[in-house]
Amino acid sequence: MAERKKSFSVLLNGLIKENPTFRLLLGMCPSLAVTTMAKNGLGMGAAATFVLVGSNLVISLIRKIVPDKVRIPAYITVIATFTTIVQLLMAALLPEINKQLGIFIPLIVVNCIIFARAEMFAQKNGPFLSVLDGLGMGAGFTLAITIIGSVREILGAGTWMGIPVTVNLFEPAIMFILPPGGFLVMGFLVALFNKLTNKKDRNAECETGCGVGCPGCSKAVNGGEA
Amino acid sequence: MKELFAILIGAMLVENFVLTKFLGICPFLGVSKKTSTALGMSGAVVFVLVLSQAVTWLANEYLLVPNKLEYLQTITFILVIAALVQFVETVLKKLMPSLYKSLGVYLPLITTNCAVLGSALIFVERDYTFVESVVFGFAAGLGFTLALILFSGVRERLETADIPEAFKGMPITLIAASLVSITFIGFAGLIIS
Amino acid sequence: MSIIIPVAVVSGLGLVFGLGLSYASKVFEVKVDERIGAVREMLPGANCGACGYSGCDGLAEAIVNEGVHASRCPVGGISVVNAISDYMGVDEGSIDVNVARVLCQGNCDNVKMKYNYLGIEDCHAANVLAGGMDACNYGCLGLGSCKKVCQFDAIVVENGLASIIAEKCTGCGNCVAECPKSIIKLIPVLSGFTVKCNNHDKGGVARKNCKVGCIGCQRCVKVCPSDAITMVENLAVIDPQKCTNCGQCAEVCPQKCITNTIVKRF
Amino acid sequence: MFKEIIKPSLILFLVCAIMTGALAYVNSVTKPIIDENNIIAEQESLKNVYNDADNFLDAKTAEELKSEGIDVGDNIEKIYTAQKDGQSVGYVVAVFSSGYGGQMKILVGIDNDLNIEGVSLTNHNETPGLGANAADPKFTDQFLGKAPETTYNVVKSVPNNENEIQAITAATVTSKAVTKGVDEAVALVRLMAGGA
Repeated sequence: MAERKKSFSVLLNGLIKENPTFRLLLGMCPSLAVTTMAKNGLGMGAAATFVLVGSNLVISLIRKIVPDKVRIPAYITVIATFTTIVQLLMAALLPEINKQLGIFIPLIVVNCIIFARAEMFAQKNGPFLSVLDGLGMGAGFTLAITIIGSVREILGAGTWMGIPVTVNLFEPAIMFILPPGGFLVMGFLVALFNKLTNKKDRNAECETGCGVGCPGCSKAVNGGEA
Repeated sequence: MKELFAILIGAMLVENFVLTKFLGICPFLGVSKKTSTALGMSGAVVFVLVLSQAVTWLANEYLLVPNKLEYLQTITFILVIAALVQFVETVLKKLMPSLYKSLGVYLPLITTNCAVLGSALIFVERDYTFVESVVFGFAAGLGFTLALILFSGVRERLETADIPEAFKGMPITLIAASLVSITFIGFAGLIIS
Repeated sequence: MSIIIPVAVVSGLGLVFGLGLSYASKVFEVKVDERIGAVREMLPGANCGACGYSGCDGLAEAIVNEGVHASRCPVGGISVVNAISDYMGVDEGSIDVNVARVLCQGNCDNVKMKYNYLGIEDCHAANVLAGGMDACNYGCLGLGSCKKVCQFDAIVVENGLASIIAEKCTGCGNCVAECPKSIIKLIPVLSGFTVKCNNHDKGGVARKNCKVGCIGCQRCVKVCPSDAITMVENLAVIDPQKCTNCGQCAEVCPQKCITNTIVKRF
Repeated sequence: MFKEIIKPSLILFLVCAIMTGALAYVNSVTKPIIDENNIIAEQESLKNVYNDADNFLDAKTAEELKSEGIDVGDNIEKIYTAQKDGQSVGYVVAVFSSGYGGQMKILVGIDNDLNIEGVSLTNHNETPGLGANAADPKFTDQFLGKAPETTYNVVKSVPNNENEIQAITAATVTSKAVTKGVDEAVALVRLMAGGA
């Protein structure tokens, strides 16, 4: 029973407690750039989840045999392979989403979430748990960027998933589609997220301090010196 | 020569990597708490960006394009960048320990920095020549530095500001970033022909 | 065949980089004593700088290279100190684990106000304006500067007065340095009785400004069996080494500003 | 010596080999589909600028044209010959132009006697909501019909003659860029149709 409970908590952990976008503030580049439309957020989230699950699985399998000297290049190659596979599948099966997501599909490779989860989780746990963690984190990421996408689309273009929602209620503010709008919406959503979850674990430092540079993690922030 | 200047100004201001193209946000938000750390980080980023542009351009020109392996771009570039960063880190740690102390801590962060791979993919898309892509990398690095230092100044002033409870920490930083990025929108209309 | 070439290209690159990296890490090997890594693992890793070194890496290096005693790290507590001392083959020795305490009871009800302060919520800012809004110039302003630097959430500010939760406090001393009024002192955890006041004004002035301030009546000095209390410019100060926690001074103090804060820590 | 240097490199070599093997396999499977998609997409985009042509010969790039002695403007990317049941009835020109948000690509369908069948912006990054409006028919249909001898000129007010194009409010830079692209395409086709 404990085993199942633990794996269940690992899965849920990615959604709320350690939501990668709102709590650990990982993967900021894609979540700000691609979320001009909710549909993009969904597409990007699905692609990232596929890469996350795949790379977590493979990395947790090979973690024992890869010596520390070539650890980073080896893991990055695994992640890059899955990203390119997604890129090819996207180009073959869903050409129109691929056109919108453009440059951001290859950038999944350097999406901080994937590398951070590889370092923090897959490096230390078995394949089964890593896959669950990948799923949880992927779902959390997709949920977060779809929310951001919807907010920006409704405010900025008056539509949601392409269906006109508020286009005649008020003149859509194009600013929300532009970069500053992205930062603004993200800021308010993170604040809302902090308000909802209790204050206690808000400054939950990323406990492993792997120095991946996630903004939420104070170890990377003060760059090592006191 | 005029063409290079256009790229330099373009990448630094018009298409500023962080504030308009959304590349390299993770370290941008993570390390801009203090101006000293911001300086260290941007120095490392400019250094790696220029080196990685040169190496990735060579890899692309002589390895990928002749054998028609465009789809391998992502994996080759990121492999090159990761190896380059780790190589630079080991060399720096041995030869210049003092520089390593101030700069080296950020080197592992750069492998996962979207700006480095982003700029490599951009020079492929616009098929720049060798010199152009290195200048582009350098300009992107300068743009990153500009944004980072500008923003770390803002953040230091945020420390003493009176912020509502839920907004403390990252939310207020994001809102400040949105205001700074509005200023860079002003450069958008600049056409350097 | 269209699979051989790409595999050859990328794995060729991989091999070249693998060789390059491992060769580089061998040639440019910086002789790092692996004990530093082990000690670093044992340290709590909060990088709070209480030990005076630049974070735990700095302390680990000092412990291994300069033979600094592990007790320099107050945050870890006894378990860390013992573990590292055993590892380094050094005797644990006695450690005086300190806990920070705010030597003031001047919350909004006890102390009068010179003016109404609505500025930035920071003691340094208030302190600039004529030493802060409290009538007593030595007292705690309660604007939470110490709270901001405390990494362990051990400081709570209520009703204009900061108070330290002894169980959480690790004695790292960040708050001591931060407080503009310097009324937070590091006191050995085992000494229960402290004079919770920092006021050096004459008795009459002190009484006017604050209901619970020390008025320098010296009753505690006369009654203390082990004369651990000395008068420093109208302020009673208890010397923790001599104090035997008998508690007579607390009973006799008219202002009730000597309190007993014995904490069961270890 | 082995443990330090050979083992890590061998493992990295192996990881790269296996991963790229999988990648190459996936690529070989998806390559035909992707090429097919590209061709369909291309035909579609050509179709909607020249809808009464039924097929398009594959494109001649600017270099090929130069080698044939035709002096091509440096913004021209390539030119397709449009055919209707067998004979060539016109051309579709792909031309670059630099607008507000940087470089954009325009497709212009022109028949042999120089009236414009259609104009469309294929990829651009103009500001959404402003410059991006240049892509919808309301603006591009103004080019339909006979191309002028001289070039178009862009006016802010309501155009009063054939050669004037009404600029989109608050996006004159984009409107001018599109017009410049169309002018260059017309010039090339005038050369080709005149000469050929």
